[in-house]
Amino acid sequence: MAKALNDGLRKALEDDPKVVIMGEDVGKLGGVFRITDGLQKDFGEDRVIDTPLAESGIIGTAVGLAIRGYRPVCEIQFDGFVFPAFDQIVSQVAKFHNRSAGLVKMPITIRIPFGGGIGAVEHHSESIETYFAHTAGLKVVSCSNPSDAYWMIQEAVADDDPVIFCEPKRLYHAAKAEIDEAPTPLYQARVVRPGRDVTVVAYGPTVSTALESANVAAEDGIELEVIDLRSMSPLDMPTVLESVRRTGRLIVVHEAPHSFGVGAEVAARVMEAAFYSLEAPVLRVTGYDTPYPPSRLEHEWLPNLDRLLDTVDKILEY
Amino acid sequence: MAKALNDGLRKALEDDPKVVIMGEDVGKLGGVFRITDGLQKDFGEDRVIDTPLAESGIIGTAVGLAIRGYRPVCEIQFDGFVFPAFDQIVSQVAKFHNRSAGLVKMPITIRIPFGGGIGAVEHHSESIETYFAHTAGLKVVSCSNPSDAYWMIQEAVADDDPVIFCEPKRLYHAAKAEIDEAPTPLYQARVVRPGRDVTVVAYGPTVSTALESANVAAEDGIELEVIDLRSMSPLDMPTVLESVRRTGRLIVVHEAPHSFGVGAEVAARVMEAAFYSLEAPVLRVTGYDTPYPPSRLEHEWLPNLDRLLDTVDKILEY
Amino acid sequence: MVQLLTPEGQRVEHPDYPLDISDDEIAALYRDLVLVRRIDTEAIALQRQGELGLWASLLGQEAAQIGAGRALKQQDMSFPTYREHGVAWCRDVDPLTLLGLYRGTNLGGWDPSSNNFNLYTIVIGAQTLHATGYAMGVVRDGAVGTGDPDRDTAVLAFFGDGASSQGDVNEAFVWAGAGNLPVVFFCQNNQWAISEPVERQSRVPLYQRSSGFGFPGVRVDGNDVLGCLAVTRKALDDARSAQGPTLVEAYTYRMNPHTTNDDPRRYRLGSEAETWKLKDPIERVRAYLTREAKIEPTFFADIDAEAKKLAEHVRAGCRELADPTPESLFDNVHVTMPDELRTQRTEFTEFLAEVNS
Amino acid sequence: MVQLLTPEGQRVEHPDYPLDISDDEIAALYRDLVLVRRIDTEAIALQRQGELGLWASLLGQEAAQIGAGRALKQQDMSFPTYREHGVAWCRDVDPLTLLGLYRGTNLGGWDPSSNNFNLYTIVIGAQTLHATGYAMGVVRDGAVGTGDPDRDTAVLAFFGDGASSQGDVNEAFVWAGAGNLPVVFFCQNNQWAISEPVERQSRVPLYQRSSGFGFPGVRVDGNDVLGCLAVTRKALDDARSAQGPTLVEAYTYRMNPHTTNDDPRRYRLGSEAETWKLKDPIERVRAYLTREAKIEPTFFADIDAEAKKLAEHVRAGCRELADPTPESLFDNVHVTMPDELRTQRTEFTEFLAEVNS
Ligand SMILES: Cc1ncc(C[n+]2csc(CCOP(=O)(O)OP(=O)(O)O)c2C)c(N)n1
Ligand SMILES: Cc1ncc(C[n+]2csc(CCOP(=O)(O)OP(=O)(O)O)c2C)c(N)n1
Ligand SMILES: [Mg+2]
Ligand SMILES: [Mg+2]
Repeated sequence: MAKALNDGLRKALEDDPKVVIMGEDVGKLGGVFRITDGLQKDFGEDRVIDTPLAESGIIGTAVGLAIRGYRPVCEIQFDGFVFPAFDQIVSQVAKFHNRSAGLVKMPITIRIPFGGGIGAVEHHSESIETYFAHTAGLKVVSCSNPSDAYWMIQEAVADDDPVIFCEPKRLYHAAKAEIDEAPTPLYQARVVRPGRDVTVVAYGPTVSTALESANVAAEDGIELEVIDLRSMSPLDMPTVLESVRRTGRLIVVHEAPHSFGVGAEVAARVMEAAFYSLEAPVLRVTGYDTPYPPSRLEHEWLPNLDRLLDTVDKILEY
Repeated sequence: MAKALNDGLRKALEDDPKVVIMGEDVGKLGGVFRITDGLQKDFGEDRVIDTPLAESGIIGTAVGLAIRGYRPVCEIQFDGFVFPAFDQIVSQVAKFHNRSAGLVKMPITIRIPFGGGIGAVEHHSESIETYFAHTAGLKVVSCSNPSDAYWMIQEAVADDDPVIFCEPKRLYHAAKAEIDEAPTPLYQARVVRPGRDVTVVAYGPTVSTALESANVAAEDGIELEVIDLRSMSPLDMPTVLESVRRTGRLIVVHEAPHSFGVGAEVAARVMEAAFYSLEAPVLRVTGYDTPYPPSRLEHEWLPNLDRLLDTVDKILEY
Repeated sequence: MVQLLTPEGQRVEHPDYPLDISDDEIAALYRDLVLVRRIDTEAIALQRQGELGLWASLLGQEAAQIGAGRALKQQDMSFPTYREHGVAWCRDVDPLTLLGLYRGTNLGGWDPSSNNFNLYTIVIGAQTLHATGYAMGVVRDGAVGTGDPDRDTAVLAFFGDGASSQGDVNEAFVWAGAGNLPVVFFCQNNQWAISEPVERQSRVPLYQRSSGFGFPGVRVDGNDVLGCLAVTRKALDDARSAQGPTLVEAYTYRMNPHTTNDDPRRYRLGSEAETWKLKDPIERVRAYLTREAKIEPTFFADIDAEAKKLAEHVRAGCRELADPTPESLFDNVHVTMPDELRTQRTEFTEFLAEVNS
Repeated sequence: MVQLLTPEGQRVEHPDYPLDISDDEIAALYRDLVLVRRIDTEAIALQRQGELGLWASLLGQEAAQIGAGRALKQQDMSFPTYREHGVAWCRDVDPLTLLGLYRGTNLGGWDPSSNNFNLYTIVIGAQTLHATGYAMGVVRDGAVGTGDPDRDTAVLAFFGDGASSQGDVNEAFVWAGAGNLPVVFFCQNNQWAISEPVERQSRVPLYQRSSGFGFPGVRVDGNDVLGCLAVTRKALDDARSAQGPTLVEAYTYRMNPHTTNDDPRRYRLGSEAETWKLKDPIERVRAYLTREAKIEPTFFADIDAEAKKLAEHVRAGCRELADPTPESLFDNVHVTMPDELRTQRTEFTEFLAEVNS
């Protein structure tokens, strides 16, 4: 996925001279995950900018660049370090277009390597998507495979609205995959495995967990339909509802803490729109309501195959 | 309510010499809402501290004071200005106890006047509770009447865990009310009006909207049971569930934007725990998924009597 | 402290800030000062009458704002806080444009690029980073240090003494210093951040803040329009010619309450304002013009008449600023409205129709 | 730049920083330097063997850390980043205590008050505000400026050159300056913030940053343990006696990659490290001791033996750091566990029992 993102960013830089990449260590180093590898060399220091070490500054100056007509792509080095920039994101990036009565655009993409599973120290494994999904004016997406990574990053950069682009860091170096010939629209969910018994909604890093569970469940004759949400805000409810109306059962999977997460919103919307189709309550397989644990425990904390299958059993008992 | 909070804070300062109040303009001015009026005069500049104008600094230094054994009560002047402190709150205040394996306590109370309805300019009417409710390690409460204000602020300050204390600013100068003789436990919801037809869950500023609606609905013979949540995190689900099991219908009301809000979490939990009791989907009456509007439109945007009654009609149609 | 016009209206020279200015030009500045004060007075009255929800008065800070504002060239960009009505004036922004956000009919709603005057920013300090980022854009556009006076562009960022404590402002200094960016930071030290005196923010003069970030700082008499003009002009020139940023501290005083909501009797003595009244930014220019310049005998009366007309424009125009339609709640949240928001709007419109039927 | 011991091991004097130190004391510092380097070497090896997930090496920064750490009095409090293993050593923190967070068995988990050494802080700059707040507490406790050497307390906050750009660090300067707080900011300018040279953060030396906040800054040779000791001691003395804060910039070099994850060949020349090797913090003390001091003939060998033992302690102890139990996931989130979290724990335990059965 790292390569796909790198290719996608390169394409974005080529396609529009107003695109600039900025962040800590994105230049010479190519980012701590090498997502911007080689881009400064090829596009110059003016377009791929090593910034001072201050996240509010990165986003705040991106806002100014956007006012001047640029299209900044900001890298936040790790999920846990987006918080110093929180104010600039929720009070400026998210609201500027609205404040200006539509006269100013904020075509800013904020790339955030997110989620756990890489054995890291504190603050390097956070799931930050819900904070932004709850913020009006922002769009929040996540890619779960190289092809989406390649296309979605380009679509996000080309979008005239600000996009929080959550990259599942533990998949950066996952096996290569084919790149689709054409992109799927950015804010559209995708059924990645059809099934008739239970709908499983996932995004980013948990899509692979869901698919894996579907394989195992299939051995027991249980067919999970796996949906890759791709966009957490806006939510592509038609795709989710179409599925749930068939299966009558829905499980939402995410790494973010259980409470007040994406799972709750999907559950609430599904209940509202498909109340009589539901044969069981929507269940959630998520991180717990605790800080992200020390890495030796992270695999207990993260949604995993066993927990998901266990929940499948539970939901089928209704 | 302003007076009740002031009395409660005074009591907290008297009860524990380690309590210090800090924030912008909290001293000589007594805060822009006069919540700390007279406290600096009576307790001195060492205990009621006018800080420099920087919210991250306020919370960051409070963390240090807590490490030194103090019990800081921080005032954030308006909801929209908590975001510069977001990093210190979610990465330090919320996590420090956990990081230290329980060896350090963070008995910090962060008071935030929140919500709309006062005709203010941008950033002065935000609903910020969900961001904190989604953050493990924090507790989030809101008072809806003077008696609760008086007791809850004292309970929050006395709590050894960090508490985000959301004060419904538009009720600051609402009619006086009796102060109860004894406090209700801080994290307990309260049925503020019993009813058999529909449960309405509200907190902070929307409790009065819910009660008002209940009065009007009662004229049509519809009995709403109104629950004041009081604590958004943790959620007192037993109280909510007991009610919903009787009424079969639940509406959640809050000012915060619709999506990914407290309503979604309550809905998801109720569905999970009382699936077969629900005769209708949980419905939400909330702010819209837009930035808080210019004040001339705020009463269209905010949950109000009409919208709530309309939703009552809807939920009874199921 | 740089001063080119004393409170008594004496022109003085400063070796670093020679100012070649005609009496006509000074008279024009006088007109600016009077007119923006009048806008301010009118807005306060409108707030009292309930036409505005709030107003942040510039009283006492006219010279700082006009001096800075008149130093700008057409192509320069400016980033105000919520108090720079005088700068707006210099940028040819109709005062009515500023009223919407204080009336609550919009959140600003003007186009920053029309007059190179950014939207008012309420979150303290945030705009200094926007200005800095904008300056990065200027550099990338090759609009700095070319020597072409119509092309080289500077950015002027306003902030207050209280704002100097915010992380964002200091990060803006970091960026500007390390990047040698064409941005001038203009701090109106009006001595107060609501109820807190500037001593709560710093024990040394604020203009000194920049040196540790690698660029110069200068304190100017913020009630001296000539001083403010000269100092800002020099700083903007430096910026445009790729000499990097400057911090200007305009030493002034907030004569009025923080906003119309505030009650300064709770925290400061009235005598303080009395003292500062002696340094009034307008009186000194009037004294100078009266004594030293050849002005038309009707000059002052003409300006008063103009001010009166302006006041009428503000009064009448303000009352005409219409409330937005309820449906507009959903406008301009995004460039492309997501379906889910469209659904909310539909439900809302249906609900309105129902309620109103 | 203050320097009291040259790279060649020559004692030099500095008028502002007289240092009355015996050769025994210098020998003790040498021992510290050698032992903390050994801890570091060992930790890197443990990371390679998979026993640690990550390590942030202090190589090259031993003198800065030992000099600063040894300037602390018992009652002083210290706030490290994630790299101050040398300071931990001076505070009598068992090196094994530091390993948990790098091994992933805990998030730190020590008690800051046991050794007056705060938990490691990973969010860049955040700890400088904690230190400042702690200093506010010290003042409120009346533990400053009393003249009682066992009571007066200072706070020492560590941060890096990169961190100097963070809003939080500058806000800490605001608070400390305006409040005249007993806190010393100790910046290890190791020239790099991961791949970014210090020039990306500032075009002027970092020690100058404090002047605009109203307190002094001083640059010291960060590879000179005597210089670091003297400068920090003086700064801490000032703090304890209510003279307010100081910024110390220890000019040094990060000899190793940023962490064990980093690959510096991508962004800096190996020759840079070669040059800095000539300024090695340990070699110069060894040279001094060898040439000038009356040390036991077995002195160096004894320390090497001690280092070897320490290394064994670290190696063996690290391997014994047990994984936490799964149930502990729910511990210490709150002082009082809410029911809803208790329910999550119960479900989790039941699930575990099921899976393991
Ligand atoms: C981040 C933030 N915190 C708090 C406020 C509330 N507030 C509005 S104006 C003000 C004081 C600003 O003082 P100063 O920077 O000196 O500007 P002045 O109002 O004096 O022009 C405060 C605290 C705010 N708008 N933004
Ligand atoms: C707020 C924040 N942003 C980014 C990071 C990632 N990060 C970790 S260390 C580091 C560089 C720090 O440089 P410096 O302050 O010079 O300290 P050094 O590592 O050189 O000791 C960065 C960017 C972080 N930990 N916290
Ligand atoms: Mg001010
Ligand atoms: Mg460094």
